[in-house]
Amino acid sequence: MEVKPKFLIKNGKRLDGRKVGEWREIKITTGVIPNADGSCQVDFGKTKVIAAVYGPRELHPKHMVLSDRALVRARYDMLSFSVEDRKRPGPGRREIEISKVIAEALRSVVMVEKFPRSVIDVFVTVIQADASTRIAGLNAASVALADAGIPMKGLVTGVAFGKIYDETGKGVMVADVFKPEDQWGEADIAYAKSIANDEVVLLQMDGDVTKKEFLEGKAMADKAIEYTYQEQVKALKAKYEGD
Amino acid sequence: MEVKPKFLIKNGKRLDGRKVGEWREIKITTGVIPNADGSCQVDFGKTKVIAAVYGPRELHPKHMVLSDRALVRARYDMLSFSVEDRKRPGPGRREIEISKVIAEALRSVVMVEKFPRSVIDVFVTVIQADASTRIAGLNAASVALADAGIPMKGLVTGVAFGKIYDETGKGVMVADVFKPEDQWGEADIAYAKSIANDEVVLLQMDGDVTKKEFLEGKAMADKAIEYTYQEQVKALKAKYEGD
Amino acid sequence: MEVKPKFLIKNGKRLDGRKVGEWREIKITTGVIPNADGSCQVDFGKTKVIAAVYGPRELHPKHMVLSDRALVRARYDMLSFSVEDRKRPGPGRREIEISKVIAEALRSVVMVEKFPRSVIDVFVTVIQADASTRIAGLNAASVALADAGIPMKGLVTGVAFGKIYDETGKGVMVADVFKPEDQWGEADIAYAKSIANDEVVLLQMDGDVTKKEFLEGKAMADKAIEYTYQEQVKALKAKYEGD
Amino acid sequence: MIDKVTLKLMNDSFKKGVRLDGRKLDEFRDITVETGVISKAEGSAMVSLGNSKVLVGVKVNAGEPYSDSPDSGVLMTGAELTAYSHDSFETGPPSPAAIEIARVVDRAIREAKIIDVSKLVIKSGEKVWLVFVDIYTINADGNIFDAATLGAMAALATAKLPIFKDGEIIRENLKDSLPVDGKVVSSTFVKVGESVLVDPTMQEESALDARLTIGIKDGNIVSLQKGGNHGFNDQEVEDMIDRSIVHSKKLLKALK
Amino acid sequence: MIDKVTLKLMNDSFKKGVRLDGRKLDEFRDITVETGVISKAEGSAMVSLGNSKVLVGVKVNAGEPYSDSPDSGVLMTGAELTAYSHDSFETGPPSPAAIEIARVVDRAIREAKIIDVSKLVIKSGEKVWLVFVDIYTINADGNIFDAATLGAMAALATAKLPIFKDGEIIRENLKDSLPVDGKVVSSTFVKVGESVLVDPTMQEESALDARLTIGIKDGNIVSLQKGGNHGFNDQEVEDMIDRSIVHSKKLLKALK
Amino acid sequence: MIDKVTLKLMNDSFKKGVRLDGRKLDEFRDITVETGVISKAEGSAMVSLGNSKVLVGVKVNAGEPYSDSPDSGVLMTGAELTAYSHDSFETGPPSPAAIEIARVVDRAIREAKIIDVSKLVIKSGEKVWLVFVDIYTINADGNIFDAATLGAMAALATAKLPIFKDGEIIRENLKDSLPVDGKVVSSTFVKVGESVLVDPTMQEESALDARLTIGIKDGNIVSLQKGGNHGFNDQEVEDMIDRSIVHSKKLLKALK
Repeated sequence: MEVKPKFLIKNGKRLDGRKVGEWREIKITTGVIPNADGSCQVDFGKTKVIAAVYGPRELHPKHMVLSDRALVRARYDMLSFSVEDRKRPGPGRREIEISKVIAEALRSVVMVEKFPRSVIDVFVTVIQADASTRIAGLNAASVALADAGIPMKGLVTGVAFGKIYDETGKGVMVADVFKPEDQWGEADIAYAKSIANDEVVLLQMDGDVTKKEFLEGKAMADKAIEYTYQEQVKALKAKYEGD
Repeated sequence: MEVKPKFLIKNGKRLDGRKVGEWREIKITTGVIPNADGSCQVDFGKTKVIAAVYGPRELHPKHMVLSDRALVRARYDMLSFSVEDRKRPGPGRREIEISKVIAEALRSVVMVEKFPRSVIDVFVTVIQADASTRIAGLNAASVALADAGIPMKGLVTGVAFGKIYDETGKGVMVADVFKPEDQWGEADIAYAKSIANDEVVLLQMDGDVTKKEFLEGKAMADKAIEYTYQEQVKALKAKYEGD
Repeated sequence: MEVKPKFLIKNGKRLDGRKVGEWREIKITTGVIPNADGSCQVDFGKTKVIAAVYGPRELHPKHMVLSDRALVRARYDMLSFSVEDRKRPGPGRREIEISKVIAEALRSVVMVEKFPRSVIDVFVTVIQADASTRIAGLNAASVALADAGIPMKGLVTGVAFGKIYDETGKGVMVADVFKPEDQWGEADIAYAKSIANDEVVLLQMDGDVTKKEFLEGKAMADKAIEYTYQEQVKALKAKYEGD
Repeated sequence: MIDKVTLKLMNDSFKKGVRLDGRKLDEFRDITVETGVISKAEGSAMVSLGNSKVLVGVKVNAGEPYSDSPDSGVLMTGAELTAYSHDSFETGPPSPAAIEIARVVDRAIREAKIIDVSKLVIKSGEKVWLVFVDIYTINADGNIFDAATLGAMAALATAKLPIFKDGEIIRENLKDSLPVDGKVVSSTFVKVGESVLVDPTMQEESALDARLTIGIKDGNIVSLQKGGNHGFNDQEVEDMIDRSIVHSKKLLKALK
Repeated sequence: MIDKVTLKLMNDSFKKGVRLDGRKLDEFRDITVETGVISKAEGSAMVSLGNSKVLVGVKVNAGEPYSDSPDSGVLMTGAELTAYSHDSFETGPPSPAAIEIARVVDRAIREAKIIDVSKLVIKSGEKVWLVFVDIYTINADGNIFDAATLGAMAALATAKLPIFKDGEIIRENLKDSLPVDGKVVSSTFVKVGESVLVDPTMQEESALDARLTIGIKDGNIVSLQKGGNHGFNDQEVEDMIDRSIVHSKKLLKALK
Repeated sequence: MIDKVTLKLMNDSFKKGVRLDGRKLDEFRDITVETGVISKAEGSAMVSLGNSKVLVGVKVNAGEPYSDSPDSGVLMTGAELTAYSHDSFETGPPSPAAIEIARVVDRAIREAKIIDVSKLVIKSGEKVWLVFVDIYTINADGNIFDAATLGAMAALATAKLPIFKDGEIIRENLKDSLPVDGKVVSSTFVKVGESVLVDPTMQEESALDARLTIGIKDGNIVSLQKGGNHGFNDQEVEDMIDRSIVHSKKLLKALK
């Protein structure tokens, strides 16, 4: 049992040395699963997630087939040893919920009408968890879809933000929360956009914030999203230049 | 852990004041679930059960389809908080058995040959349990089927009966057992008839009775059934008059 | 908790009095399940296993159908009371693995091309377990298939062999291991042949042996297999003569 | 379901008081009960009822009592209509039909107070004996209800009670029997058209309109279970009770 | 999914600021909350939101704490979109939609610190109270999120705490309430075409492009959950937050 | 299953002693083993065997021993043929193929006595270390058996043992290693037509008639598992044993 630290930010410095709006090192690599039609690994600091895309392919069972478009399915899961306490294999309630919001976010950009009656399967797997795994996974999934050559209106890009207490107990908004901030902080907000559509496509919150705090954190996250988006684009370009 | 009482009937008065052949207050209401094709709530004292009917409708999976008649399916379940100790969600072995006998009892009156290849789904849900839940549920299901306009040869009507010990330890037959009588009594007999067909359509017993006792209890229950049947008819009439 | 014995063989005599290459009493009976198309019980000492064959018959679900041959399925399971500690009903991981290797071994002899699009179901049930249950089951399954009149290239016949320590702690190879030898011995090798094809069709090992020991044990088992094969043939003949 | 030609043949025959296998309407098939057939089980019995064969075993484990009955052992009854015992049965979790059989056998034993659960306590509130009765069909040819009840009764009546010593269960060289007292048996009737038959075959069951299983102990009714998509009239119910009391005497003899 | 004719009708109507049931875009349906409806539950509430009816019950059991929080009781929230509450719902394990509802309600209660779990400890590290909040749809006509939150809140606020004495749980004649403090409510918005509506009916939900549920306590945001296959722009998000704060006052009144 | 044209190509090539990827029949693909890749795991390894990539992690928890071995820790091995590692694999509970892999790896480790389970006891009969070895395919291109064994071996050999103190598990700054001694490796052969090949690709596996996996430790056989719908003759079995002993030396080098 870990002990709750006295503060999560002090003199504007977070436990890992970052400033409020600063994000962890981001590393994006395509083609990590050669068998997949598209794949991508995203590292947000120690959080490491891989996404694989198979499809468009035939859909079973038949009663799920959509006659006018492709079904985009997502399955988020964690390796049993990606977390401190071993996770039992197979998706639980948390994983089912996250799979749902990831699939919905991706559907906002995939041109599903191009592939009626088929399925596009997106597998998001957490290799190592240090908070923000769903957002890292969504970023990876979006690049993996592009890597698979699926026509898209644009990428989906996200960065979590949160509220953490400082040495005086006051709440401070920060971008890209990591584990201790997620665990002990006052709010954790998963947030992703479609830059092309200028839309919020994923938004989930645990915590307690005022409207002002929410907007302040969101603005920080938007800057981190801009950077992350460029990294996504770079990774895709690197692949095509490498080809 | 509750303590077994010294007697369940004394001087002809049961723990809740009823006489041997007396039944609890019966309340029957139709239309409690507007979305359903038919629905009904039956209260036997503190036992409260609702039934909903959907159908005739298309049946999946196809291999269950009956080419010459409708399939009548029943699903009996209890809300987790309808009983003293929380019931785990989802039907267990007890619920599966009860669903089977309820479905069989209803099939004796539904004119299934009118709707070949379809299914009539009956959902029986215990909202609050104070014994006799399957019988209350069967009464509700039968009214819900009529409320749904399904052609029937008649209603199915039941009242449980049982054997309880008096202050001298002697067994006494009673109609419409409630929780303490079910829990501590010597026999609990679930019993239902089709009055139109003059047939026993549900009969299940736990306990120990002589043939004579059985027939004596059954005669009591028949009187309670006659009353319950009138209440069922009244509830259906009230609905049509209300229309 | 049983205590590990000091030796499993002493002066060439095993705990049940057998010599190294000696097998337990083998009893093979056909027709033990009249409803089945073919059936057989094999007793290896106190190990008792029955096999039933149904088929060729129609295969559900359709997506498993093989267009050019029959599917041979096997399901190995144990009665809950066939072992010291009650086994939970339903196949676990061990049973699933054994079912797989039994099915594969049987496919090597069944003329599956004679019955395209159908299934041949083989059920192997351990009635009482005293080691070598999968091998006894495979022997029974092979006879049950013949009893069902399924065209085969020959029978499948197996005998387990193992390595047990003597009073000096030295390992000794033996044929047809029984429970204490399985539990406390140094190696247990499930082994079966198709005599007609001169092929090893099942081979599984737990333990630690040299190549020399393996070949020595295998040679012993081959003798026991020859005897068992004759018993299989006798049982089948007895049936046809009895007809 | 049964085809119409066979159904007509059956009904014509029943009207003459004879069944397709030659039995009278109120006649059981031959019964044999063999106990002690599985040495790994604390108790076991193989029952043949005509071509129906049912194997029942009893295992006794140590475990926790239910929190609302700290001074009682626990009886648990399971049944499987095994896929190898009939072409129409499937693998997978127990079907509603199998669950019904297990629960009806369980109730008969429980309500007839065959096992004295108060004698199955190792340490009050902490450790009691759990008695598992597991029923498997080996060959299914109708009336598994009555065969299963006979098998459960015979397996329990001959079962040994393990010894709990120093945290371990000893199952060898046991002398004490399970605390079993009295015997319950059941008779199952089916109505086909206008006729009521006892101890139906699988073929007769496939034609049934209604079914009633009656458990009897010492001439008293200890369990009832009606099945089937149609009903019985009052007179039929009364008659079946009378007949089940008569049959119970022969069934008890089969238990020795 | 909704047919194109109805969808056009809807969108035309929304442009005039009116919904097919006559409501304004930013108007909730009638709300009633009845508590204490199930005497077997420690707390219960039946919520009607227009034609949507949701029944929520609270049961409190004694059990082990999580190993990483030995001095906290445990809150567990489940939801079922029951097959009897709408033609399109199916039996079986909870659907992703039902799991989402349960988790969103759970987070709102948890993050708003409605229950003081530190007061639910019977014996540190060994025995704590487990609070089960179970949500059932009785009739489903849209916006189960907000009805479920209201029901959970009302059931918890009126729930009694059992007594643990001599190893047993006493549930009769209880006086103490669950340690509940404060109230959280949620407002759910959907975007259909260009319009944003609060408290959608089932018909409106079948046409939605995006959905947002906002939990509010004391004017602060305590939970957010976006759904749907399309997005909201920044202005829409800001507007919905403002409106949810306004709606929260009316919703709190419905809780009395 | 493989198409007939490719199968003929394969067989023609095999007769010349060459495989479609240019390897000799008795030649393994390139092997790399990287350990310590997952910092949250007590031990971990990523193994590449040609295009097959397998990730193995070890987690160590405290738990109860089995009642029949109160003084032993527990080893549990799981494997998943993940849906993201090959187009033909599906989500859901482990397939028979995945279960077989897990059990074969487990037996090799267990029978080679790689882990000294007697050193994994925290308190006799009450608390022991449970060692979970979990195997995931990241990219599946044949011979997962041997890659999984290498990965499990490498992950175990580099795993740390947590500390149990005051009822809590400490996983930081660990010094002690798991009590691992010796190394086991396996070689898998498949027979296609008349040819026997080591370390098959997915394409070669789809054409196999028979398969044999041989686990070797210190030149001894510690596990065997045959698969496939056809058999091997005696000479082939003997040859594979000889070859597996030779291969084991190279495989051990890959483990460093």
